Amino acid sequence: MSIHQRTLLSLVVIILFGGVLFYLSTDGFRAFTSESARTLDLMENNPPLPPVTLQDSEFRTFDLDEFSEDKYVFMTFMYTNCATVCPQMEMNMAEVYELIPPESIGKDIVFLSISFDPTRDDPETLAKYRTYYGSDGETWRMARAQDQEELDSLLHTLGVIVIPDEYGNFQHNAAFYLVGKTGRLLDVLDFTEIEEAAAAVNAVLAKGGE
Amino acid sequence: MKQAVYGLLLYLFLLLPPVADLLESIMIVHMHMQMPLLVAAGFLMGRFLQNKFPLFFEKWNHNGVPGIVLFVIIWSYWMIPRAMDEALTFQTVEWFKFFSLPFLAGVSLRDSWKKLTNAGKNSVLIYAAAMLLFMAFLYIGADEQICNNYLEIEQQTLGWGSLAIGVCIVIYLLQLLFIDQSEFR
Amino acid sequence: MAHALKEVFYEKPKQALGAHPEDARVSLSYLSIAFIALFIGGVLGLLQGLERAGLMQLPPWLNYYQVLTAHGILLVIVFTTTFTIGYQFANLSHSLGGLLPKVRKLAWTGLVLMVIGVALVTTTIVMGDASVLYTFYPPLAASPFFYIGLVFLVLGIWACCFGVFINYRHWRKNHPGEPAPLLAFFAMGVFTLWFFASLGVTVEVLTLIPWTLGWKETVNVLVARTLFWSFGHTLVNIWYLVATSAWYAIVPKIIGGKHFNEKLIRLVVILLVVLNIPGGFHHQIIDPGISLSIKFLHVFMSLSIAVPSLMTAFAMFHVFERTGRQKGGRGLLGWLKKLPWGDVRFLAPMIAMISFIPGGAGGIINGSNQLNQVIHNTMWVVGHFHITVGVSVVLTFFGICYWLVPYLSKRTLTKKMNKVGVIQTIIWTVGMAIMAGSMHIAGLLGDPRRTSYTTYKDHPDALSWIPYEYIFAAGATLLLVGVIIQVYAVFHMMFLSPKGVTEFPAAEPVADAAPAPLWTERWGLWVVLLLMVVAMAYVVPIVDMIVHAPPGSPPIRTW
Amino acid sequence: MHRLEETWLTVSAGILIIFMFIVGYQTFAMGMGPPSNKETIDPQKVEETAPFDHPGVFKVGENKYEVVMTMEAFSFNPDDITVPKGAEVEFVLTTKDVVHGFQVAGTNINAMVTPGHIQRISQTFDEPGEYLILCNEYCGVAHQLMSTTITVN
Repeated sequence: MSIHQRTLLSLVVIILFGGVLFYLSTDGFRAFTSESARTLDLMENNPPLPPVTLQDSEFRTFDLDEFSEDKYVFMTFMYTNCATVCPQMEMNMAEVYELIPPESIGKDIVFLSISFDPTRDDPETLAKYRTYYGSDGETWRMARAQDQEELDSLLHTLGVIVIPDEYGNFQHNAAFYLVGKTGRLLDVLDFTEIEEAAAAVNAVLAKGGE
Repeated sequence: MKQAVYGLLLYLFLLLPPVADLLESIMIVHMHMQMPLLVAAGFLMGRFLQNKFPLFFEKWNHNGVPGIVLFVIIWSYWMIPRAMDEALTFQTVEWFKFFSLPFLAGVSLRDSWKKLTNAGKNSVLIYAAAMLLFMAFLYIGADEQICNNYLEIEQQTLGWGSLAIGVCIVIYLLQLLFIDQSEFR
Repeated sequence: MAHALKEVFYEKPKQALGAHPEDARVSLSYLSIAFIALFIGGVLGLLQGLERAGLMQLPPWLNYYQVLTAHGILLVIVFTTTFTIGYQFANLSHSLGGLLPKVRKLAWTGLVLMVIGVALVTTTIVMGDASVLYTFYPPLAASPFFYIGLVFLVLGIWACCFGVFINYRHWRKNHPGEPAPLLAFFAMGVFTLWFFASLGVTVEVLTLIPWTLGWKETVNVLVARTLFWSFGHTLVNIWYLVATSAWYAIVPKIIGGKHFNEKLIRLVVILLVVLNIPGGFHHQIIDPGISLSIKFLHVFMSLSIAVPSLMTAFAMFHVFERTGRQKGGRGLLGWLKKLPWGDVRFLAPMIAMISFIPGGAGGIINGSNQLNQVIHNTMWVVGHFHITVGVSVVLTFFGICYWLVPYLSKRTLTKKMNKVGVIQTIIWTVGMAIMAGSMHIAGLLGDPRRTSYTTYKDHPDALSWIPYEYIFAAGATLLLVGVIIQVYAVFHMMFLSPKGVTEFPAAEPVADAAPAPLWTERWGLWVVLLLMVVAMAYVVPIVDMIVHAPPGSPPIRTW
Repeated sequence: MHRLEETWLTVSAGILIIFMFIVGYQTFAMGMGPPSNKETIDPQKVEETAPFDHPGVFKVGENKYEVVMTMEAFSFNPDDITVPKGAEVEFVLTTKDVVHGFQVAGTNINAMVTPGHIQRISQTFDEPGEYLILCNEYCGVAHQLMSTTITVN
């Protein structure tokens, strides 16, 4: 082999290696950020939600699977002190709520906003916060998970990352989660695309079943 | 040879868990300090490998192009936001970081840089500047989190930092253009 | 052959300066301003010392804080800057074979701009419109003319910077393959650092001007402080670099030796230029709003300057020992006796160098997290910079005068004047030792800096500081005597000493030395590295300060 | 000669690294870092903003006190405060106007208080006595009069 052939060969090997490295580490050039990898993974694996006990704005304590029995759940994770993304997300959630056929609401699908800041978001706070977005407290509940372990397990399953910062706020990722009737995650939706999210939910509702 | 020892010392220092933790706790330090230092450690240790296996490098990296391509691939790989995130969440990816940056990127940079023609060197610098400016655009402009393990402010900081380094490289390239480099040889 | 070339190299420029009396005039003008500023600043220093100790009361129209502001600006900014320019331009003219006419014009322009600037600044201070100290931390707001004066000062410095860059570049173009003379290399380092150091403070001042004029309501206090110290501490290191230029390139010649390995000297210059600007953050170690990890990073960046400093210490003592032994010094320390202790041109910089040992040690204390908290804003800090600036730098400057001034004015240094110089050096050293020493102790006991005479309602702690303040005043008195002698000596050598030829004592390398490597001349690269280090240091905290900025502060006048 | 240079440089770099280790250990492992609180406040609305709308000394736990204090040219509010011996006191500080310095002579309490920022610093007072609190950053014409005391008994 001449020196040029050898150089060419090693170049080809290196480029192949690079291609494989990039392909494998981005799930086939589909996910360049952990966030997209996370959604991709969630949608492919449909993980079941772990059991979690919640307390809502009306001081009711209930289990998540009991609340969602035989219904779809449209879910978000937030905290009321949030000044950035949460208000936007809840506002959009309210719009999605409007776009769902009213006869389905409460029967086929329920809405749920879960706070990951249980110390500050007590039922009184949630009751006030609920009114800003027109949540009725029944078919769209706002609740906190008081047991930190259960909360962590839920957040972990859904890949929700919450990092407290130095200013008493949280840095967190945001999305709409659609949970199926059997308590498995069905879809993760972009919270900024209201119509798309509503359409996706309606399609699932129209199909019925799992 | 002595520099290989210094490189090894630097490498071991960077491997120390408290040092690694501190450097990884700030996004910009993770990307623009720990990673370059790992490359530097490999760069210094490269001398040892060059002396040990002179034939290998001569045979397979004759004109420096394969080596520099390997360097560019590894460096670009670690610029992917997800790779950085996963280095923090998956142990194997972390190990890969501590292996690939010094031994794949650093060593090949060492062996290739001097072999490259001026045009080759400049292309690498132009690529680096373009990459950094693109990252700056991405990170400063993003209104959502790109890396899940870091705060958004850190992401913005990283963006501005990348912009600064990118601009520095551009300034360097410009002065190459305007100042006759043969003066210094 | 190489040796012969070197001969020409060092001989020719010497004549060149002779051919350019205009260059000498530039330098002499700057030096004159420097020593007038030193005189006024020194007088103000004594007034301050006396008032601080309660030995004297200043009239209401010239209160302590006005005096303090003027003392700071005249000495810390005007004296050091104008001296440096005078000295560095003489070096440049000597080693590059004369200044270009346009560079000379730039130097004169710089002088005019600086005079306008100083006039504006001092007028506002005297009128009582700018008692903001030389750090002018907002939201203390001086008269807009104070800041406009500062802009003129900076513009003056920039004119000189561009002059140096143009002359250096011109020489490089015409001398392919040759490394620039060592002194010119130093000048390049000094002015490069100056230019980049002043960018931050310029941005600060340009935001303060519309704010004091009322066009802008508020200002971000923390960003302003950060920008100030990006300049403030670099300025210190600029003086230090100027002083080292004399230590490395002049002192060996005066003691009859050769300079150290040029490659290492150049490396020290490059390191000082590249690493310097982030040093300023240790002035903000106990500020709120900057996270601990950033402060820790900056402790490292501040202290990394220790490495080139220790290299300098090593190199200088090597040169002294080599020269002393060549002159027949024996034993472990016998070479010390062979050094020309009676020659003020050696004695002054030598004491300056020695004082850098306690000065540097104090610097390490100031620069580190927890220790800084003990002494921050106490008299300790004042003691520290009177040792570093007042001795290490200023005494080197004084030593330089005894050959530079006669050389420029075509006169000679007489035996008598040498003796005056030696006496002056001793007075200065003793004065500073007394004053700075007692300041260090008082600082450790908690005595705050920048504070007029006070007993804090006769609190026992405060009363225990007073005796030390008497010692400050005693030291300050000696120092004023020193200032007067020095100013007398400088103007005597400028106008009255006997006519004659004084040699420019530029040291030469040892006979078999390798020429300086040409890669050290890649200033483009050094500047890029400097910018990268600045980016490393400043991007994170500044972005944080701007993104998490509190509502700003309006201008406030509390005096 | 060459060897000497290298040894010297290695030693100086080594000292630097060891020093950084000590400083880092003290800062991060022992919690002895300098005051670096990052909360912010509108400097023009200090009086309306909690907790500075009610400055004072508050007992917050078993021998733990919080001193909420505002500084302005040329006074401290509250002034002449008293705490019991052995109390762990956290000072929560802000300024209504210019930059001030908060120093308690004879202790390690020393912090800058810049407008727009809330500074926090803690100290346990084991020795009884009347400590002098003073402003150590120039703040105006009567800067030298800006002081108060903290009495420990």
